[in-house]
Amino acid sequence: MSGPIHIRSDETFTLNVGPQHPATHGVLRVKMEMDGEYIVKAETVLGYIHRMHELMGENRTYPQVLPNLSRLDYLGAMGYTHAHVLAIERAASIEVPERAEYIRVLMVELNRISSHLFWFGAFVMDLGGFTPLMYAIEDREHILDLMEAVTGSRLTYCYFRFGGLYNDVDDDFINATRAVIPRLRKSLKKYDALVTGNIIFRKRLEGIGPISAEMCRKYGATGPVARGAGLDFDVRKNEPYSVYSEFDFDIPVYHECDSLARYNVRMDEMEQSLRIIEQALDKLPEGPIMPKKKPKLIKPPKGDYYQAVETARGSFGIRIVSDGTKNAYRFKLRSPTYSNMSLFDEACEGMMIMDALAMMGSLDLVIPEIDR
Amino acid sequence: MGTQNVPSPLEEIPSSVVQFAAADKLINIGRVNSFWPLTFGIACCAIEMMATGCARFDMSRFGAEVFRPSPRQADLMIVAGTVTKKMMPGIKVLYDQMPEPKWVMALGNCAISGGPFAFEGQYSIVLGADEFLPVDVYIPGCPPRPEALLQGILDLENKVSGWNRWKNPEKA
Amino acid sequence: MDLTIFNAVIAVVIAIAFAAANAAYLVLAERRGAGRIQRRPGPNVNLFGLLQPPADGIKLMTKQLMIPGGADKALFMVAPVLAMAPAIMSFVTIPFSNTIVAHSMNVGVLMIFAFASFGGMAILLAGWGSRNKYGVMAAVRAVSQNISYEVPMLITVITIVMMTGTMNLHEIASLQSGGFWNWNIFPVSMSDGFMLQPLMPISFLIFFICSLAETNRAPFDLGEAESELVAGFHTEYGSMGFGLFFMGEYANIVIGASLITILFLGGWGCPFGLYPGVWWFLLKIYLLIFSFIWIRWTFPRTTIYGLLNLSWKILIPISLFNLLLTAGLLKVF
Amino acid sequence: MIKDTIKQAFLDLLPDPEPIIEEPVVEAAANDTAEDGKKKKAVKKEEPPRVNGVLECDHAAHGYDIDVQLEPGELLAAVMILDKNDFFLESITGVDWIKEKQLESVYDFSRYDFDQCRVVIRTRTPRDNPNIPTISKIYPGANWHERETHDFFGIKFEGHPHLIPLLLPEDADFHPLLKDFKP
Repeated sequence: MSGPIHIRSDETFTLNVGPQHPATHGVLRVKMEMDGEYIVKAETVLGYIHRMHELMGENRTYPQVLPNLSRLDYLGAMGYTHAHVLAIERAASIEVPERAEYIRVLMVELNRISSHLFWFGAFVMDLGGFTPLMYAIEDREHILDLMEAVTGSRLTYCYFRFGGLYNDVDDDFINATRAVIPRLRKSLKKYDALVTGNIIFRKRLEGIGPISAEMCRKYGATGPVARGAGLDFDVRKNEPYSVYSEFDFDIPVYHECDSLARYNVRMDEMEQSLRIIEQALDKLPEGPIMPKKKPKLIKPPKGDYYQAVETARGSFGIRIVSDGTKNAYRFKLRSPTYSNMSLFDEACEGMMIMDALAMMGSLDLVIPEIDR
Repeated sequence: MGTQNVPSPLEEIPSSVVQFAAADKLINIGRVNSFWPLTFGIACCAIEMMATGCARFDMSRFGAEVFRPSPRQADLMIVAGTVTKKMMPGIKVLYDQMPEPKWVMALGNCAISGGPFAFEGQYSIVLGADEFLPVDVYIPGCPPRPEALLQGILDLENKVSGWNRWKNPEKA
Repeated sequence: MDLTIFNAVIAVVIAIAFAAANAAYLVLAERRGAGRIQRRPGPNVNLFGLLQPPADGIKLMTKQLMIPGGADKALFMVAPVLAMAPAIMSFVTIPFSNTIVAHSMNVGVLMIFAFASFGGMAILLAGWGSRNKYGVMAAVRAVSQNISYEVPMLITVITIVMMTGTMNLHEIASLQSGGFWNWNIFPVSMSDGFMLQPLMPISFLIFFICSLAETNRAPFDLGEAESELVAGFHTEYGSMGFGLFFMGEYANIVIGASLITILFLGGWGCPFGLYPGVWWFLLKIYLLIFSFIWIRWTFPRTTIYGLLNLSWKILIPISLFNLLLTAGLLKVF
Repeated sequence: MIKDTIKQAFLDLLPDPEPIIEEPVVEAAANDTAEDGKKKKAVKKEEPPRVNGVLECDHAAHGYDIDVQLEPGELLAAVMILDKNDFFLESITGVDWIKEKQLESVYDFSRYDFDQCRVVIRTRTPRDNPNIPTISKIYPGANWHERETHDFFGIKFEGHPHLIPLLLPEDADFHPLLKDFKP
């Protein structure tokens, strides 16, 4: 059900959504020109959490920058650090032991689930349902427990090293992960029954916030936003990195282009991530987690390197322009939500404010990642 | 936790014939049992703040789970994340909009001192929330664990009212 | 004569006390209930959380009173009172049991609806008076919502009035005494002779939905839609002004639950006709309030057009049809 | 293969087509170990800046397939080719080559389908008067990326509809990623 026909009046007023607003999940500001409940024009104002990671990347050595990547997107931090280590390994030609690669995939997928779980709760909270957040965070805590036991932190992991990992996983972790998988499967079914089937929920999302495939292309939207528009784009499949080519998983694609499609994509993705985790646990090879030969000082040769990974929010890219020293000459972060958010201004024109905010929730924003 | 022993303003009131000490104590204990924080997350620490409000850690046990989106109804501002120069005036306005009595918590290293982002060449951030806000409790961590936030709330309760929920096991 | 005035004063005082205590502890019930639903304990440290409402009250009362610059001072001040007062006034005519009723009025139903319409007014004044864009938007929403839901609510009440032939709440409740088969919600009603009322459950459902909407409870809490309009009409209210809105909301919930109980669920009557009394009444209203809380923490919020569509396109036609059929059935039997 | 199509299209576009450098200089360095890189660094410093032309790169070593450098004037035509071939815009950024007194603007393009081909377009402009035509008419998503690049490097995108600071404060008059920036 889309909104009723909107007859424009001449009188508009400006509404500032943010920087402090419950719907923006952080410090994002959208200057909306409103005609009653309708948005005539929206302009996003960024930069309220701009911390200049890119300059830090140039001023510090490559290992020193590693923790920054997890502050970039605190929900799916593992995926972002993964991009950085992959980029450096590509630039400095460091071999990674197979066991380390498998554990990396395992961790990234666990983190993807925890990120999507948090998004799920926050999204339903945007729509006014508060309880699913609690359920989702409780399930998320179980994943965080697993990861904390290995990595040592709950949110901002700095677990990957150039060439390998900081810490090996033990049998306790593997057994605990195997125990958590059925629990999460059960929870996902419960969410389906509790939220996805809810008539109010569906009415609020079906047909709301259409983002077509062409619009995705023009704005460079990736991740679940693109997959909700019928594009089967996933860097893990399109441009396999690490050991993703070894795993059997599907890309969930929905062709409805609306907020519900984006919701469904993420819910299905959690199931696929569970599949990857199961396979990674089965296939986990024995061996070292750090390479035998590794340069003491990371100094990639002169050149320009790009590495894209699929994070929970879409295609994240790191461009490193190296001049052969221990600092990067240019350290560019291509964040997925930056592109995803840039289409919001156009997409929300003519929508009612509550639908626009529902759409904003379906984009899965993490503001520090947009502002960097 | 980094509480400072700043004398509360109530102690500076000159004594009079009528003593309100008992009433003050009661009022303060009432206040500390219902800290309503402002729904105001800036960065990573906000996620831990939400985790603290949610099922496992549950801030509501201490009556502090009523996150109010409007500063008019909030008592406690938890500065959870890096304060940028662009955001600073906004935070100042939010603080000014909160009615007295109000308290500020600096959650996480960024809000304490700029944390990892205070580097050479940084032009964008404010080095800690205490540059422009009177911070009552500092909670270190990057991000702090939910238990740390709970302890911070208990410390703030103690600071405001001098009342302890539990006996300090270390002192006994 | 004097005695009547004295009685009235006592009644009002008791009503205020009852409303305030209810409001305070319903907030606690809501928080504990929400906690239970969300797998967490909720406020439980001070005497099982029983000291939580006094603590909140003390805090709210001792907070600084702020009037935002540019606000309409008079409207800003009067709105919270207007939110609370009608709710308390409504208690005067509600019969808690056969004997406990402050003032049994012939037009009790009408009076409650008259007072209830003040609620929308208070929200409008609050939103308008605080000179806040979110507030104004919320106020407009809340008023359109109140207007839309009063219509089906009143139409549904007419079916009851037609059946019972009275607008006196006390009489309506008395007519349902005996057992649950005499209740108005029950399709086969036998209090004064056999009556087939197959449509009463529908009336009950419509009335229940409308009372949710009238009290601005989720999933119809568009007036204070937290994720869109910050805090809605009370964005600019702090301290006790906000407290009054809060209490008014819960007092309204109690009124709504009482009204449902009296109109449909047999008032103070026991379901099996044994020991009728005030305890049954309280039990019923608290069960209803619990269901309100349950619904609030289960459902997401509707949209404003979804809400208005529900009223004008679904509830009003159904309730009109319902009214027509009920009138026909009354004529036949 | 889309890669060959695009490469041919770019070669046709450039006015004086350079021969494709099959084994680029940077590539050779990539295979060396770090110690060797150190020795070669002294030699490389005197290297002239890259000339315009199409470069086919090893995806495994660099992360992209085609690397084109062209004049700002040819940018729009090149982007139009990519638009026609269903590429999406990944990002736009800049690099400050202070020694050569040039600012480089780097455009990343990629594709949604499985015919994977990442294209990088670079264009250089003098540092004292950096002007590059905007591509936000072709890719509206470039709007934000160009604003960001303007914030950080001061590159002016001619014809951009709304070139005001995006990430920096509204009144910012500094460009932090320039190598001579002092806060």
